[in-house]
Amino acid sequence: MSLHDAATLVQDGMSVGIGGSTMSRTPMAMIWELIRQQRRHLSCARSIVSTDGDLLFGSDVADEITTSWFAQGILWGLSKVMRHHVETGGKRFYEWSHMAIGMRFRAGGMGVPFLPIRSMLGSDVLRQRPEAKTFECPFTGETLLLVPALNPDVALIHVQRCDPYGNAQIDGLQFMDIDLAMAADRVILTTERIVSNEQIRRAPDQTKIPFFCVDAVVEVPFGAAPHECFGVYEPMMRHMEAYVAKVNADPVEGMRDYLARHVYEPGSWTDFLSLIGLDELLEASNRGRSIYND
Amino acid sequence: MSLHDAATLVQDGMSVGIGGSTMSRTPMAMIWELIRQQRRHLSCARSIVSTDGDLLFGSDVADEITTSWFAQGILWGLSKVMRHHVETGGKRFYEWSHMAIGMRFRAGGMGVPFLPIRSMLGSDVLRQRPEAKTFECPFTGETLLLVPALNPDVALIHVQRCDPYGNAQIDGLQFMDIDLAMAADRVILTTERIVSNEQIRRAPDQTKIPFFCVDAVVEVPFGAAPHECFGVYEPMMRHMEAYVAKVNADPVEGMRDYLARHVYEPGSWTDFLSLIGLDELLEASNRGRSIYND
Amino acid sequence: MTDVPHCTAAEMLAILSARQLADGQVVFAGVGIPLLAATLAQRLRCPGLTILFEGGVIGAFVEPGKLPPSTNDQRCTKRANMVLGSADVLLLLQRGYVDVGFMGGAQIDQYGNLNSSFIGDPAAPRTRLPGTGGGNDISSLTNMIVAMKHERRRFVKAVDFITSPGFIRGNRTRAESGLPAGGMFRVITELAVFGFDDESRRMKVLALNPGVSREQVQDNTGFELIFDDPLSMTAPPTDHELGTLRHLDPERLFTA
Amino acid sequence: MTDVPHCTAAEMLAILSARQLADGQVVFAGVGIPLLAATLAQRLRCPGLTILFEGGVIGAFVEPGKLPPSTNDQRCTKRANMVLGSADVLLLLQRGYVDVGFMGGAQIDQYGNLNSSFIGDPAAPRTRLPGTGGGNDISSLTNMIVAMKHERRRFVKAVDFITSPGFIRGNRTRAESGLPAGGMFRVITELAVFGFDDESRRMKVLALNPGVSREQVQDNTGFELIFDDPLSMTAPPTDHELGTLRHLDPERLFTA
Repeated sequence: MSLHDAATLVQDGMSVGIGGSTMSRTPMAMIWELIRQQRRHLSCARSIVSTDGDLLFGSDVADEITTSWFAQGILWGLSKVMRHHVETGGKRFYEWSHMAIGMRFRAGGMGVPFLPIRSMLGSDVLRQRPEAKTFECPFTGETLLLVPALNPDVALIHVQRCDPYGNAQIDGLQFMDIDLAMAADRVILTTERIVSNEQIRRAPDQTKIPFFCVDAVVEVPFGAAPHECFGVYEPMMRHMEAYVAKVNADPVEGMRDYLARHVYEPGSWTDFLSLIGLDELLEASNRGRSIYND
Repeated sequence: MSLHDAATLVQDGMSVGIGGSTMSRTPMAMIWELIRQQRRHLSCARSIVSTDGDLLFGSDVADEITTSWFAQGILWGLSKVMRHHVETGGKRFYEWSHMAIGMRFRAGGMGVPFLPIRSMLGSDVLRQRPEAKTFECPFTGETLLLVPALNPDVALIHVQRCDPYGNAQIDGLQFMDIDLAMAADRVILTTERIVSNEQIRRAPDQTKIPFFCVDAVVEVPFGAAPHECFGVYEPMMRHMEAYVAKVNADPVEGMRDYLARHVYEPGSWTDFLSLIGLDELLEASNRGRSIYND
Repeated sequence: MTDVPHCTAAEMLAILSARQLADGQVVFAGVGIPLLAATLAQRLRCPGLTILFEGGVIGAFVEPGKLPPSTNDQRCTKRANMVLGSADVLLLLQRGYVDVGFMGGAQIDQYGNLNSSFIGDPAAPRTRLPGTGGGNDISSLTNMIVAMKHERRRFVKAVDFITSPGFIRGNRTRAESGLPAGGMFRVITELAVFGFDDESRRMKVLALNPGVSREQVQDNTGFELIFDDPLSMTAPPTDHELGTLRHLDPERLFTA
Repeated sequence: MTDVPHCTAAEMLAILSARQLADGQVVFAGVGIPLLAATLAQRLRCPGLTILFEGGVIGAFVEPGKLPPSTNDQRCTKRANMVLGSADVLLLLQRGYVDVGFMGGAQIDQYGNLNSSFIGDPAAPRTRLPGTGGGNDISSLTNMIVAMKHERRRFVKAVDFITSPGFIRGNRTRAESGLPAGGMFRVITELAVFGFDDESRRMKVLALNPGVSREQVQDNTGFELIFDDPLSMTAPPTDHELGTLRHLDPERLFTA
């Protein structure tokens, strides 16, 4: 399936769970395609949001983002794009603790309406989230917090490899992707490569997402660029730095310019990759693969 | 550490979680050692109990077993040993659904007092378990069941390999062992082999149990015999069949005889393996490794 | 029992059960006849049947002649699509990813409730049976097919103990017990194929096995059966079905 | 700030923070100074320090010159003991396997509450900060060390918003909020090392950094400090500490 066709599974107004975390295994190609298709009013959720959130707000694709942390990355401080859209009141950033986000996806994936946790209690993070319920444990009498299941309409997840049916193998850090895949009503996988079902069956204990969760599979090499994909490439930091400098200098015009040149103008994802540049792609790949060098 | 020394971590009257399931990755060497040390009044819990339960009841090591299914194996029908000890009233078999056992270990491993599930409702299995609580969901109004956390005093788990600190890698079927390891207050690992920490660090995404859960590591080749250990050996069916024939013919005298000859008399675990016989060990190994042949 | 002498009762069960499965389904299969029948269906008509096992297996593809002695053995994982924790494979039922559960049964009643726990009073049982295993979870959370021997003592008006819930006491009592989804779909025996009445949820004969009469079924059943009208007659096992089955289980591990 | 001119404020923070860790501990470290300080402790005195990262890493052993730009990057996993889901690594805190959490801070108050969410009214914030990440979970569930810049606007009487709870409003209010375990243990700045009074739970100066006066600390703090009696003086960074630190972060990614 093409990026274009897979993206049509995401409809205006849907809730969308996003795999990976911060700058890792972000389904950037699919987000890029949703921006090109001018999807609107999405309600997104992700463990930790980085420049993917900038793009979703800056392009007006998402109205709200549920996450525990939203900045471009620790190296660049606050996201001026997030600040602009949230502080001026147009967009909403719903904050939960990181574990709460995880347990919300996990409850969704387990098919139960909530899970109990012991954090967020006593904090103002909880005061902002009346949808979580403080609860006296009937077994111990302790105070616990029940966080509601989060079952996105669709999840976007990028993996190292999967078969044509969607049996996906994820190397290294899984983040919350397995729970997210189980929780979402539909899953769109982008993958560095599509392998045969025979290959999947040779190492079934490496399979992390079963095909029956998955509704679309798109092969997109460098599909997480300019973020990293474990064991394949590290983040493309020169591109990231140029991006951050541009959008933090002017969250509106800088973003408009970035979207025009890097999202709308390229004819294809490969054309976008060309803008990052082969030298940076090769460097990032070299660093990415180095995790297996020793 | 030796089997003997590790077994001293298990004290009379403790609750003991047992890893593996049915005839797979059962920590048989550790159970064998506990019988030899004449441990008493244990309260054991396991996902599915096979001949390990026979031995625990027949040797008078355990007073009660919490599980979802207790027989020697589907091939042999009911366990006459279990029937004898439960029906005459001396021993207790507490039945939960398989998922309920799993969620009880998981709650214990997550550090919460309970988890919600949707099974057991409406059944007489639930009527026998007043310690589970039917609950009206504050989010959806549905009826759910809250099952209490199960945190054994000690868990016995057999793995394919771990390092001297207890970082353990499990191949193939994990059963409930990861949750059990997190849930138990102490963990005794038996392992087919001890590998270096360097080797563990080469493939950290294969590590399933972190060392800080683990209190003792014992290298015991064929430590699950006569049951199977994924990728290493399949069950030793001739020994199993002879065992079942003996104990089902007379659950008291047959068991007494088996324990005398196979548990008390051997000078070591290796001596016990000799009673299984090298031919059967080699056959079982050949079948066990065959999972990787294609 | 049947007019097909070249076929044991267990083989008949396996073949008729396999016919109940459809290509593309996700089926959660217990050990014994269910495992064998699901594998048979996979080889005969349903290459896209996804078989789940309680040990933690998705997309099993069991090798002929290497049937696993339990669904927790490594043989269950050979050429599978995915291996996961055994609680996690059960959670797939709770999340709604499983189309059908498929188990054996020791004792069943008119509402499709199964007992595999106690014969007699649970406080002082005449027989302590092995217990539920995953059976309670599977029957609580999805649509069930049960394959079992047809004997009057096994087909009772009310089971001594509801281990795996069918329709509880009929009508809407299952949903009222907190089980809104699933329920007993089919029971397969060496005599007939059964469904359940849409309203009363009582057991109903849908089709008689070859050479079996209504009376024979009723006489071997401890409660009054409903008979579908018109009542179907099941086609006998074909040589292809039987041959494939025997290829899968040449040692008659599950079809003795 | 200090009398040790060869050392930046960030380097001082990293070195003094590293000294707070003990061999054999399990420490949950955030990105930046905490990651660097924990790694420094591991190389200097604590080879058996187990470092956890939020991305899902146990037993990290970060390579010199290859500091990860977040705790979710692959570099965090190099030579680690275990990689697991990011919710699961947080659950280790809830289960009680973690001895100490270690984070940076943007704003802290006299009871050790941290704010990384809002400056101003949350309904119409002057500044929307990045949010809690794992900070709320870590500070809710274990003993905390915080390393942060010492500025009067960052050390306030009461934070605008409690993102990561310290002792809430002091005394027993933390436990009464449903947080029986953990709490703020140490705060490290370029000026001093702080603990918290056992009863009131107010912030207390335990030791002054080299060349720093009581007045200097109080003047840079927006609430009244308690001073330990006797008050200790922290030993200056050694060349070995500083050399090892610079070897780890030669590009000054976190120590600029």
